[in-house]
Amino acid sequence: MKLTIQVNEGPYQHQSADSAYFFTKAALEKGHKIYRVFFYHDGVNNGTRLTTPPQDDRNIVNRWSELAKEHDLDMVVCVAAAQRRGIVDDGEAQRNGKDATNIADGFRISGLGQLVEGAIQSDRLVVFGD
Amino acid sequence: MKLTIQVNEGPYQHQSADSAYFFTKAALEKGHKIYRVFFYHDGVNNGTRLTTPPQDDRNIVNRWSELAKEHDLDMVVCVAAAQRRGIVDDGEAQRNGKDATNIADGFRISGLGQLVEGAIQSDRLVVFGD
Amino acid sequence: MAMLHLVNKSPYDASSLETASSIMKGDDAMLLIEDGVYAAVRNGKAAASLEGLKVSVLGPDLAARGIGEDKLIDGVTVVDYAGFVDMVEANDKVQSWL
Amino acid sequence: MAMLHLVNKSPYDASSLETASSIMKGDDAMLLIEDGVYAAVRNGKAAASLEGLKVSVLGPDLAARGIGEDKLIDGVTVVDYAGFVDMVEANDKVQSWL
Amino acid sequence: MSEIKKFMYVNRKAPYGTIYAWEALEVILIGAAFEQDVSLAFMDDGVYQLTKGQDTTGIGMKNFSPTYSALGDYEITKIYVDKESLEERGLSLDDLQHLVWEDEDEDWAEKDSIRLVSRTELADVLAEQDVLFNF
Amino acid sequence: MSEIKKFMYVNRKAPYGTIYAWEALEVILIGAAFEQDVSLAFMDDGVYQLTKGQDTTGIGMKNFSPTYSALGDYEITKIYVDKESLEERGLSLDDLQHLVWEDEDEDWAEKDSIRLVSRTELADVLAEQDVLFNF
Repeated sequence: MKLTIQVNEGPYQHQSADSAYFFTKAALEKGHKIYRVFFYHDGVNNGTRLTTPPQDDRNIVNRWSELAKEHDLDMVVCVAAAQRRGIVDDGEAQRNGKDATNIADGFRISGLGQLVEGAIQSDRLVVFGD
Repeated sequence: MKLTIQVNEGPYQHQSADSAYFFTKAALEKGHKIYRVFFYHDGVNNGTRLTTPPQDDRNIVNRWSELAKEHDLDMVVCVAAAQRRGIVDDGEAQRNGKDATNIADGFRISGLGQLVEGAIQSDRLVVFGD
Repeated sequence: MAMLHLVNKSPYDASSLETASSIMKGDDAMLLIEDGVYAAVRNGKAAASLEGLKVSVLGPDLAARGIGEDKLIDGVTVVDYAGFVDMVEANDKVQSWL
Repeated sequence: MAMLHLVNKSPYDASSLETASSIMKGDDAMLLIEDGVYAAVRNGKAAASLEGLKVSVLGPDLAARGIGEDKLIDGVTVVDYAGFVDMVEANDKVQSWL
Repeated sequence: MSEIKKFMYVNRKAPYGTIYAWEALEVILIGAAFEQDVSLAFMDDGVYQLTKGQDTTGIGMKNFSPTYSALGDYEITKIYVDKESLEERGLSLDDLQHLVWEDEDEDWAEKDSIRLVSRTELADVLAEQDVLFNF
Repeated sequence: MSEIKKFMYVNRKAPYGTIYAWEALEVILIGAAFEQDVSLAFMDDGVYQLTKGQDTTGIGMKNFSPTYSALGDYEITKIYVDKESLEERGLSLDDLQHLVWEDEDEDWAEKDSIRLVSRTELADVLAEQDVLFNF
């Protein structure tokens, strides 16, 4: 089946960010197609490359980046949610006059339409949040 | 009285980040002393300068920065929580090999001891969170 | 050693109001803020948990949610942020039931 | 048109389990994940809400919380993440009771 | 894939305490452009989103409640409100905004958008959907 | 300001579902260096933090439950557990870790750290404190 995954919470604060990752990974391992992973609400914070978790802890952001690379995942960070919370790529930095970017490898910033379109194109929408 | 304020949630997702601001402002207006504002858990995300909220919405980060400037507030972002969530100043960037910083004016990154010391030195600890 | 109990969650979604009521003692005060204000609506099921307790509600949070003060149970005081600060001062310590 | 109900909150802190049970119909399935797994502990008060429902629990979340499978109410199935994916496939749609 | 899907937005959170209600509305408004068969459900604390007379000046947030009355213009005309959630909270339909839409097929007659349903009826409505958006 | 304060950490959240339990422990451990009069309370879902046999390999998170048994070494010896919270959840003391501390004044005799209290007794303990940390 074809899936769109929605992630509503940022890394470390709620387990839902972890659950989304393990579910996505398991779906891929079973041969399902991930049409898109959409990061909404605080979920956009999964897309920052500036985290430095403790040595003995998992690296949530890198885990997503690696999974995306391996499986050519489309990982979309909602632009409206990202602007509120400070997730920035080159284009956003330029548009909003920011002097730095923080987006991680494999994530792209785009509109909410990508979530709706994902829900239309996929067989299932699965939401992880709090 | 002397107060330490703890902020547990990031901007926009939970009202507690707003409540903490309005409470702090009201306390200052009544002539109380704010010994420290301590940002913990997702609260550290209040300290990013990369947010661009919609024109018709409040700017939570700037509001804190301005209040801090006006009243010489000590606004501390917990270093352990900040590392997990990607809030970075120059020192942290250097230490952790990050190629960008995102900390906003008026915030400084320091240890959890600052929260405990704040609780010892203050007459009241007031926690805003979820 | 009176204590201020801060409740910021809807009593219909979270257990914090119930816990706060079970811990409150004689001189303690409760302040409902954010989604916690819904507890004080007169005809709501949760109102019963407030019986016999000294309860205040944060006015700005009430107004934002479209709840008129005439809808509140009797005996509840409405305060603004300055009143919130006064309550923190009037009690020896604060427990936020997060 | 069977539906998968995902519950990820403790039934002792949040209302989502209760709501999910009230919406569940004949063929629907419920999967307890994260703090939702506590609902399936045999002697807990919340276990009653699961009576008569088709309920599964995510094993990794159960183990993390130190709850042995012998502590669960009868009839509950323990699945891993692969089983979670199968449940999503076996039902027509998913409702996450956030 | 060009078939029309039955989209249901399930709203269960109070406004302002968290951003979910507002960010749900943002999805709903953008989703309207995709011309699916859209319904909204308000249950549990979600019913609070529709209260009349919201005034956010004291908390410095944008009052987004007027947006609900614009939903009719986006051809969102099926708004289910859970009766039991209202009653438990001491509210009635009178406490909610009066949401309407204009029926093109009946000379733009104004019709009620809100459908007050029991929990059982709501379960039936949810069962009929293709996709559930959860807030 | 060098007087010793009565510090109480109130733990009300389950572990792993959110980070609060773990980040609370981080404060508790660092706070121990400040030599205040420290107590911990576990109530509501907080009692789940102390369960035996936690195994987080399947969720990729660090298992922080062994840290609780180190609290005695930090001279944290007063750990209040709310009896009603345990019972409601179908748990008993047997399901929790056995936490102990060694009493220097009694030739390092091993003593129980956990004090099982009723809700009323817990209210009394909270009332005696100077500062409450809320998690």
